Amino acid sequence: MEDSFQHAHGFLQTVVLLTLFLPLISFALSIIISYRYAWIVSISAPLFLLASAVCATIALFSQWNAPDVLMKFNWFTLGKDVFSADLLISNLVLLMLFVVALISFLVHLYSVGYMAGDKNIKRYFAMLGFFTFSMQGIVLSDSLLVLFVFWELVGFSSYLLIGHYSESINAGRASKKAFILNRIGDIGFLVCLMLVWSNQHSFNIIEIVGGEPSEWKTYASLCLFFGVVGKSAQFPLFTWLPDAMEGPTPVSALMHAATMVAAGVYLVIKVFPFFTPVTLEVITIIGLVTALIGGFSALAQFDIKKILAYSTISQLGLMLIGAGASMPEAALLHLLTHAFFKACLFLGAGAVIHSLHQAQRQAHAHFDAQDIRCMGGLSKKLRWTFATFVVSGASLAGIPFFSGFLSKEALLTSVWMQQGYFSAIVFLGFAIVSVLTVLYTYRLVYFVFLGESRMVKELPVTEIPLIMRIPLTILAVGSFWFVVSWSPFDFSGWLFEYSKTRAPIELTIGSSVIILVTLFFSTKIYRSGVAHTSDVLRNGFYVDSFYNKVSLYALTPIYRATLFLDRKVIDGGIHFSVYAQVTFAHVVAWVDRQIVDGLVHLVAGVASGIGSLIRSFQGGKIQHYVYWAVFAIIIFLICVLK
Amino acid sequence: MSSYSIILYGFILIALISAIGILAVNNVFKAALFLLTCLLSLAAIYVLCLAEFVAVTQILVYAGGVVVVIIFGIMLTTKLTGKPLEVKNGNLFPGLLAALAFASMLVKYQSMMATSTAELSTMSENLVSKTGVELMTNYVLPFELAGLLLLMALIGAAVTTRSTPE
Amino acid sequence: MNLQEALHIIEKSLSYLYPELILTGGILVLITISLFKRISSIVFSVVSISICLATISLLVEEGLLRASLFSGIIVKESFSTYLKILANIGSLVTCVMTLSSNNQRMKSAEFYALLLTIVLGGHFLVMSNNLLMVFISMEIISISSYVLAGHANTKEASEGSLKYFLFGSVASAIMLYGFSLLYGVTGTLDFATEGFVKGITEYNSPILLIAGFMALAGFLFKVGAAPMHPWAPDVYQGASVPVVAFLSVVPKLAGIGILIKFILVISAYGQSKYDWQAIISVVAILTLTVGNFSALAQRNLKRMMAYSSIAQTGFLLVGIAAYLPEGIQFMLFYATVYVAMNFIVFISLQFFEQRNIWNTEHFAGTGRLLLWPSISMLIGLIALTGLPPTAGFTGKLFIFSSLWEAYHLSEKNILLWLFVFGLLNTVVSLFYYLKIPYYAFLKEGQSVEKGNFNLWENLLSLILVLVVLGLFFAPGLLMCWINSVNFVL
Amino acid sequence: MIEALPLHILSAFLFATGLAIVIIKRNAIVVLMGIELMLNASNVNLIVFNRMHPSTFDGQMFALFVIIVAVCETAVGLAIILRVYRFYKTSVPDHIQELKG
Repeated sequence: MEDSFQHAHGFLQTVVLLTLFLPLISFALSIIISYRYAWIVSISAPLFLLASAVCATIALFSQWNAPDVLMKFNWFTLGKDVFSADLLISNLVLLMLFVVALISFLVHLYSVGYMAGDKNIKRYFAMLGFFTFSMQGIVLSDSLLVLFVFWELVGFSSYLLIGHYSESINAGRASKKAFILNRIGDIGFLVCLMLVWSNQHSFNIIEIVGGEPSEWKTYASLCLFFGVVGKSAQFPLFTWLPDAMEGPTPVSALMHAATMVAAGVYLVIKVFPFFTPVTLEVITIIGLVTALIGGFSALAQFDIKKILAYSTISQLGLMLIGAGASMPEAALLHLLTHAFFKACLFLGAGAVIHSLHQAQRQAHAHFDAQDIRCMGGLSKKLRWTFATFVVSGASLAGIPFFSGFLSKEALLTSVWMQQGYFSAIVFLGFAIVSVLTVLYTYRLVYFVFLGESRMVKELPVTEIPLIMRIPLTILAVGSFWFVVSWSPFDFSGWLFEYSKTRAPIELTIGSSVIILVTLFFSTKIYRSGVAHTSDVLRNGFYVDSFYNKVSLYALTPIYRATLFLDRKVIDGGIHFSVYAQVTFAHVVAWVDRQIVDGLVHLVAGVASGIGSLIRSFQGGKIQHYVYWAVFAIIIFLICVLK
Repeated sequence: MSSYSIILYGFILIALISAIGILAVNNVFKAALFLLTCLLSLAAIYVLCLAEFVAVTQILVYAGGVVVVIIFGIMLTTKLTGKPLEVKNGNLFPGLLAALAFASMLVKYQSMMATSTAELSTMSENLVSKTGVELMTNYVLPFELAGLLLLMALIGAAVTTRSTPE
Repeated sequence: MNLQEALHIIEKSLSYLYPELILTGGILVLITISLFKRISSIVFSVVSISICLATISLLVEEGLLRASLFSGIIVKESFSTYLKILANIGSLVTCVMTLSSNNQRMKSAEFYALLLTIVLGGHFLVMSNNLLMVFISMEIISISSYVLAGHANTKEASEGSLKYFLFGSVASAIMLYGFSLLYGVTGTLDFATEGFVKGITEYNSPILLIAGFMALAGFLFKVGAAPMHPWAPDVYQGASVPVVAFLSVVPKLAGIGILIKFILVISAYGQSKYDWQAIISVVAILTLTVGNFSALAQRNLKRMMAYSSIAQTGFLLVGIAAYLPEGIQFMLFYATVYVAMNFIVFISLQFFEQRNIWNTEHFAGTGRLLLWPSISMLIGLIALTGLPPTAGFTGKLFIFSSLWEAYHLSEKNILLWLFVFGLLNTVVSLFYYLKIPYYAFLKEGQSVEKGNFNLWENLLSLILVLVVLGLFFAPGLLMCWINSVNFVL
Repeated sequence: MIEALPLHILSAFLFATGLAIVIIKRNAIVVLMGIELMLNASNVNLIVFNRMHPSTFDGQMFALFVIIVAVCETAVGLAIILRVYRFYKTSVPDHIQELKG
């Protein structure tokens, strides 16, 4: 087994280890420095991360398409069993290593501007460094046990970062929720570890992925996938991600869009041969359900970050569909492109919020700086941000000539090539999600940057500082098609050449047409929507009136059919479909709130119920203690004696 | 039925009645006296079972020591309020239920044990001197530990009751 | 056997008992000191020197395989030696903790004498191979513990010690009755002899089950396992922190040591027709559930730690329930980690209690002002929860993997249930353990004065934290030693 | 010669009565008496069983040590009861219930 792997030579080992440990050094330095010199951290941390990113780049170019390398480290020995902490270096790992290092560096850079003046900046950069270290640990480690350790560390640093604004009650609640839901998923991971160990007596991925599918593998991989569900915010454990938006925006960009939530998908790709057909079907179903829920929910949100959060959930679901359709390469491709454009979108959103906050402070105005209903027309004031936002948004929407188009193409191809009714349904669902993506992306862009200025009209909004613009620009450039391949319509470019799959020409044309048509209609919907409700805008009740108007149309179709036989029919049809979608989105949100959250409450309630039942025996009277104990013995005896 | 058996049954009966007496009476002093009777009749039963040394210890330690200490304790904890020495009963039902469950279970299965070895074998000899030798040879470690236990119990009791100004 | 031979045996046996003799000497010196002078520095040095000497003499003879002393009523082997070393370390840490206590009674010579007596009793308890020795050493531990629990001389402490005493006396009376029945069945008190095992396998009557259960009640009382646990919360809440820390470690470890032996013997090394493995599994499930679920609603920290210690007993019992040699070794590993993490929490607990912080709500904002104590508490609690990167995680992983192996070997459903309940309870424990760090680090609270540990506490908690973290990254260091420990009766 | 059965019944009943006293009686000192009864029940057992296995003195020895332990328990127990009495002015175990939950 081991002979097929080349052993690491000194140079590669040094570079990879540097990539891994430089963020940890940054963390240590940020901890050590005293509060008085906290400003040093905001210089040193990005520098360390830059070094780490450079190392990752060197590793990527020196080892790209070379045979896989295994770096062996023995952790400890228990009797005969050797627990190793091996690091595996393959194309997949190198690519991910590079993406994490680069985006983490850019987020660090951005944070220097965004977090300037925060009193806990030391802790912030420390945890950011620590998070990057743990994430790179997940990327590199070849042992499931070590991977689990880093998995937990990632969850822990996320817990601390979500709760960064410690004065906010919501932040505390959100961080707790994220942590607990992740832990629930981790039970699955733990059980998988036990199953793997008892069946294979090894935790090394390269040793366990081989072999025929068997029953225990189905169970183990289902358990593992349950862990992924927790970390990658899939149905039914996705509710923590929208709440996690209470954290600082750069954190959301790094963790809750580009890297941490992608760790689950990455794990699926990494141990892909381990999954059995049954598990793959489950993965597809869960991915599809999540993608639909996320897409619909994104339509009904008004918080700029929550829209992006639900969009992330939806995109992660799409990645899992690709993995479930036996094409992990497609999932990886989407993971990479998504990392770039979603990070860019989040940082752009952060830029909007940041400049609005600044402006509010100057003008002493008070409104929710994250509510898109308050914005509008910002494109003239924040030109640079607008440009990057549109580029990355176009990539998210999957418009041709952008990277998102290509990666979605790859995912679609993977579903297309499957046979049977099941995959037809999946394909249909995928198409719906793609349409939804265009809709909510356009809605977001329109509400924030286009249209007329609402609350921000009078505000002296100014462009963000240069240090924040640099990361935005780099990420926006990374959202174009040439990141994936040289041809804007063929995803089998330089990143994807190890796969011989190509998209059918009809698929490419069909999807481009659908997306462009949807884009066209969405410009119609929102433009007309705003026109219809321009009188209501003053009251700030845009949605309610919009619903009223549309439902009036929907409830009197005959009246409308006789009266508007011209193009208003089309208009009405679109309105109707929008109405249905919005209703559905609300139903989904309700299910999310009542059923999933209710489930968490139910579990907590049952636990405290059992607790108080048991504690009722503990009434403080010693003689009661004695007789309860004696009764317990008697009951035990009667049970055993029969 | 020999006179030996009659004496044994007599003492068993006394022990049982006085044990139930402790449960039944409401006066603490009477309860203490019942305990004394019970322990003394047990000592007599030990003699009949050829365990003279244990019997003597029982009389000396229990009748002479423990019961007296208990009576002192009663006096100390009732003197201050001057209330009558009445004891009330609580948890009557669970207490009796637990006791009955244990008694029935033990009597049922222990009697099976007794019938399996129908008669007690006689001991050839039982000299007190032999007991002493055993204590100082085979049982010397428990014996010494018991000495330590007594010492620590005395110190503990002294520490516990010593009043420190708070 | 004539008198000459008997005396020879005694003389030879005594030469193996240096650690115990040193401890006894320490007790006597302390009692003598308490008669004349009350200089705390002398008292403290006597205690620490005698514990250190005893530990050193234990370490010196660590390689000893097995020695049967006093015609077989106690046996020295590496398993008991390991537990004895743990108990010694626990008592040493307790002594250092008392240094920073602000209750003068915690520094008196009698207090330390009682402490040493419990350690001595623990030594003999884990060595015992005889029911009489088990009873006597258990009573030494119990009676001294009753006194210690009330030693702070407050209202709560005296209530706790009364409850401890009444419950403990009933438990030991029940256990004694079980012993008498076992003696009747087998005709011998030496439970490692063939005659005892033969008696158990041949005597085919439910009376064995009753006897075993009644005896088990006493052991379960000692380790604080359900259903004999109700004393623990009240006693822990009342007693002062060093005493609680001590009681939750030393008597518990000694009780676990003898419980393993007893379970092995009562099931006649697995040949008994009664399934004692299932019984101990049920006890473990019950203990885990009671401990964790009751801890959920606690707001007093000492009381919460009492339930936590009940729950931790449950995890130790899981190692016993696995019924495998590895299970016992992993249990030893977990016990070691338990000692370290428990003391980390209690050291910071004492610090906080001296600043009138003993409720979860009081912890709001302490993370900023009392930084280091809060961090050390955080690490201790994370370890108790069983999260990486602490050895608590490694220990739980080891214990549950041995249980899983046992399930595969025996295919008993009850082991699977125990497994499921164990994992479930790990999740439940998260809710109450992390409540305190949550308040300390994420909430702003009332103003407390800035502060830090004193030198001793700092040193001690640093060492313990290093142990807990170090054993995660290199558990091999300890497992090497534990692998050489073999369990023989 | 004597039969073992009545002695077994005696010990079982003494144990049960002791347990009943411990649970029922509302006075700590009487509870202590109940504990003494329980200990004595096992003593009866030990001595009777010693007659069944007459080759050693094990049972009798055990009984002796039980008596010693009972003395220690009584001494410490009474001391604790006296102190609780000083704080609570009562020796009814049920009234001493500040710690609970």
